[in-house]
Amino acid sequence: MGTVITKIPWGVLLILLPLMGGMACFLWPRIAKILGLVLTFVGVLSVVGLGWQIMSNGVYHHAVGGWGAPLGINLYADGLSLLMLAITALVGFGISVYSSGYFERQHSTRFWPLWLLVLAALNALFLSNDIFNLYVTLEVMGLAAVALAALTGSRDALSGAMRYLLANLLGSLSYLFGVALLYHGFGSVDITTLAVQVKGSPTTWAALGLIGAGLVLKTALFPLHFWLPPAHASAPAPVSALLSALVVKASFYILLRLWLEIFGPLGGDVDTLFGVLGAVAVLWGSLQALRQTRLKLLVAYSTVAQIGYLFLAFPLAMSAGVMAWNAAVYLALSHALAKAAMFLATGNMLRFGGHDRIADLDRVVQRLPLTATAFALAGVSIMGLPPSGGFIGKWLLLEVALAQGQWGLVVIIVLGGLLAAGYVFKVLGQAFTQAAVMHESRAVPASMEWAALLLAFGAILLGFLATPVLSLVGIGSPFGAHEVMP
Amino acid sequence: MLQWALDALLGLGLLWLAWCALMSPNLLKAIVLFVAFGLLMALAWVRLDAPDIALAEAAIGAGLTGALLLAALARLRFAYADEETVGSPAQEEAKVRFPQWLPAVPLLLVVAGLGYVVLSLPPYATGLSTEVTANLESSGVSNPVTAVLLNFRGYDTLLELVVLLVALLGVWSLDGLALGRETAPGPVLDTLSRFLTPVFILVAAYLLWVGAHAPGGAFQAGSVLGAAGVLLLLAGWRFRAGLTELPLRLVLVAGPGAFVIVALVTMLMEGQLLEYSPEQASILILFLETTATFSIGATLAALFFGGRPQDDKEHT
Amino acid sequence: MIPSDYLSVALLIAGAIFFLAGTLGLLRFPDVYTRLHALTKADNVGLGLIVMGLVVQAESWAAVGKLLLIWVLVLLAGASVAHLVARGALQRGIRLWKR
Amino acid sequence: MQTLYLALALFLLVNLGAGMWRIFRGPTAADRMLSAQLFGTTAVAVLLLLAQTKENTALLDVALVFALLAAVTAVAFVRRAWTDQEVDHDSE
Amino acid sequence: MSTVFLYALVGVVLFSLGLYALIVHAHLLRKILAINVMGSGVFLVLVALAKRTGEDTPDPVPHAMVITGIVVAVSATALALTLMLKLTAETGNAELPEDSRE
Repeated sequence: MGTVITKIPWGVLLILLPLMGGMACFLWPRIAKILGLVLTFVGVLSVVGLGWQIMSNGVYHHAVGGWGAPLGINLYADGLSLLMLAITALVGFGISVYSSGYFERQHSTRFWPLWLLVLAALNALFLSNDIFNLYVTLEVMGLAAVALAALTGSRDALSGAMRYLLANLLGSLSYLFGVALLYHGFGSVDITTLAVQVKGSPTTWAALGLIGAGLVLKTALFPLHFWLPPAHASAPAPVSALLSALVVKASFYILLRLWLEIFGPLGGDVDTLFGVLGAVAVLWGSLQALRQTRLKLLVAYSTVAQIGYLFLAFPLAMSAGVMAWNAAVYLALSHALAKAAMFLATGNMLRFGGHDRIADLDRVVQRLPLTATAFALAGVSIMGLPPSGGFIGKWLLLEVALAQGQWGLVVIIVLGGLLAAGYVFKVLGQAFTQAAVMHESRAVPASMEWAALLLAFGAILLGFLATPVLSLVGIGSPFGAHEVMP
Repeated sequence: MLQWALDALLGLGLLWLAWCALMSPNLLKAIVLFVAFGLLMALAWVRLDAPDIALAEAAIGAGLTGALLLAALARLRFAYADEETVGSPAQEEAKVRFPQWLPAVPLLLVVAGLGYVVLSLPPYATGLSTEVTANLESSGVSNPVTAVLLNFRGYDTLLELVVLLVALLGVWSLDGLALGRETAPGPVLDTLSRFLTPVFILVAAYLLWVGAHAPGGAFQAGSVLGAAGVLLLLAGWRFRAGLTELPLRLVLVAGPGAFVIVALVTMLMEGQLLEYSPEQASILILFLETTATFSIGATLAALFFGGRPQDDKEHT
Repeated sequence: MIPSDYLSVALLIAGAIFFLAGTLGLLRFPDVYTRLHALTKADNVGLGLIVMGLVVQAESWAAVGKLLLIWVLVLLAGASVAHLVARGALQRGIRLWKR
Repeated sequence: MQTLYLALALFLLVNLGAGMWRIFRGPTAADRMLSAQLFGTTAVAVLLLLAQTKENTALLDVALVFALLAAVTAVAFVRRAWTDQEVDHDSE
Repeated sequence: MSTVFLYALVGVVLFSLGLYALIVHAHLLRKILAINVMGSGVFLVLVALAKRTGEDTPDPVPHAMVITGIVVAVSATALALTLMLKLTAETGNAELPEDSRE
């Protein structure tokens, strides 16, 4: 039994199954919903299988075409990739369950093929060990995400999607230019080969600048976050969840991976810059979120703030590598769960009341108790209150900052939490009161409420799983290379 | 010396055309200049010993992108007229948001920096060409570019076909404004398209076949096929009602679909994704290229058409 | 240089001169119809001469065939486009140039 | 002979640059498209000459595709982009 | 200066020209053209530098990458043009509305 499971190439299936599923949904729209649900569930199983494989055999390698690097493309999965794949599968399943109730027929046939193709691209991205292949996966993901963001065809959705598309294309081209320089400077596009070859040189710094700028734009780090709020706020709820929880994390993952393997060991002051931008993003995003009167925009600005936290790890990792990166990964995972839950809950409220004006939320707590609970639990994780995944992440980050005497960052981390509490309670407070005007309401299917609630539970549960998750991320020691360097 | 003058003239021409296309106050002019820019790019690819890219650029860069842009411009003016905001060229004029020189300053620094970096690269570097040459024998084809695209880095190509499909899904899900019917094409255009279509198909077939050992291949063949579709659409030809549903979608999916199936089968037989056994490599590559050609051609033509074809049926 | 080279050189240079004439016409002629006339005639003859010059040098029948096919295609496209542009211009009421 | 091919290619490119003027000047959209057509024809000629210098018959295929695609762009122009508002109001 | 670096520098300048136009222009069709010019610049750098093998045949790997890139570019262009047309039909204006929220 054990041997069969370890022999199945789970990693490859994670890419091919949603790819085939997406095409099948396009061919036969009638079965799209069922197929999508089944395939995202199989995705969860495949990640479990891959995890089993990685835990028993160590890191996962697959030489596509049998050539091996540098001529061919290698797939590679260590603890870090595995966790990203796992969170993608979990959030993805939640989004699928939610979407099965959310979309009407016309939008449903358009949603499923694109959604499965985004899923395939995400999995391919987390498994790739080749910087040009990463470019192609970024494009599949980016174009499909834009199409999904524009799905409703409303004026806001279209302009949000257009801005998103332009930002995406600009980011991709900048990234591709960096790839071109790395290839011509060091003769390879394989990350492992490059890690050995790359030396500090003008080429390397220019490549870092281009790749970094492109990926920072795609990750929406302040001040390149301008495209995120309109796109994330005007998309359909499951798409907002997908964009905020997973798509933004994908480009962050590439940046992190390239930083760990290639650029980080060379030194330089870029990490300080990332830290400063991250700190500003935390404050700016939180303040903007507090100012919003529309719920979806509030949640979108909260994403801008929470992305800032991920970048705080860069300056801290200089002397405390593993711990700072653990904090960043933990924050990314718990934010994925919490933010997906929050957007889905917001979608429920929007559907129930027909609007998302925060001031007019009409006793949502009584009318949609599950949704309100989901929003509150997700809020707990976003604020970083115990017990939650967000708490563990922020605590780890705080500990490192304190140990290094980085008082500025300590203040930012705490202040960001307080501001987050401010905007979460702004919503929850209104949810208890009765609105001045009565609104007509529309029923919300149970699947949609439960999908949001279970994802929020996941974010809380992550607070109790610190030990196993942190031991999992250590497989293949993605953060280890940093330590060896003097 | 002459060589150098030719390259310098081409380079300057490229820069000049790009600048004029981007800064022209008139949109039609901008597009015409951009098409001319594409033509010069193709010449530059030839000078750089990249005939495969020159073929792709001639078909896509200068041909299909130009047609796409022209069609979009036409519909844009139509949309203006719809909203009863007068479609005067004044609206199309290059509106500038803030002082033009403001972003120019940091960008000049970017040019200087990147220029310095490019010049600092060593004048000789083999890249992966030695590895490609060493393994070309067992790749199943003798054109190194095709070997990279379909064998060594075939996985990229699979995902690239998915990018095309995603773009089409996006356009369809947006309810793009399908190409409307217009005035009768007239006998000349009719005859032209009747005569040229078989030529396009022959050239596509030739490029597909020749790609194994000389410049050419699925993308070039597919784009020529797509261009044939565009010409037919322009001449007033429309999808027959029965063919717009599943049959059309099957053709669109055939390329990436065949790729995924081959990937799975080769993995079961050889152990790795897309690992061809050397004896079967050339036949597998030909199969993949053929299906890809049909899909690329159909997708490009459908992208030009703009909307879901059945919409057209419903409206008429 | 062998005799066929001289022929080739003459044809190629003649072709280039026709191209020059076409461009001059495009620049100097007063309205779209006369410019159309100058352009389509001169360019197609120019290309034809260059094709002939290269046919003389060609090493295989396949190359000769391709060269001729290219010329025929350009001729055909040029003629049709000239017709379409002229028809379109007339329909849109662009006036003919009168002295 | 090599020198002659290159010189002629260079000459045709310069010639092309002169033709560019018409794209700028207009005055009608048809004029711009005509010059683009000239661009296509000349580019085919340059390609044929370059093919001869590189002694690479594959470049003839590029010229072939050029010749085919030039027609498509021009037809797209005539059928789609040519609006009834005739004279372009150039600011030049 | 050799051909290789001549074309590579042209690529760098094209990339920057496109970026400049992308920032400066408000009209979406111009932004799309600008993105395409930027892409051509990157492709030119990739292919020009591939000619540094010192032999007649250049490195084919960047050539394959550029063919992939060209197909990606035309896909993105088609999607962007459709989005632009839909947005224009909604707003009557082919520009992004100024963001009043920030």
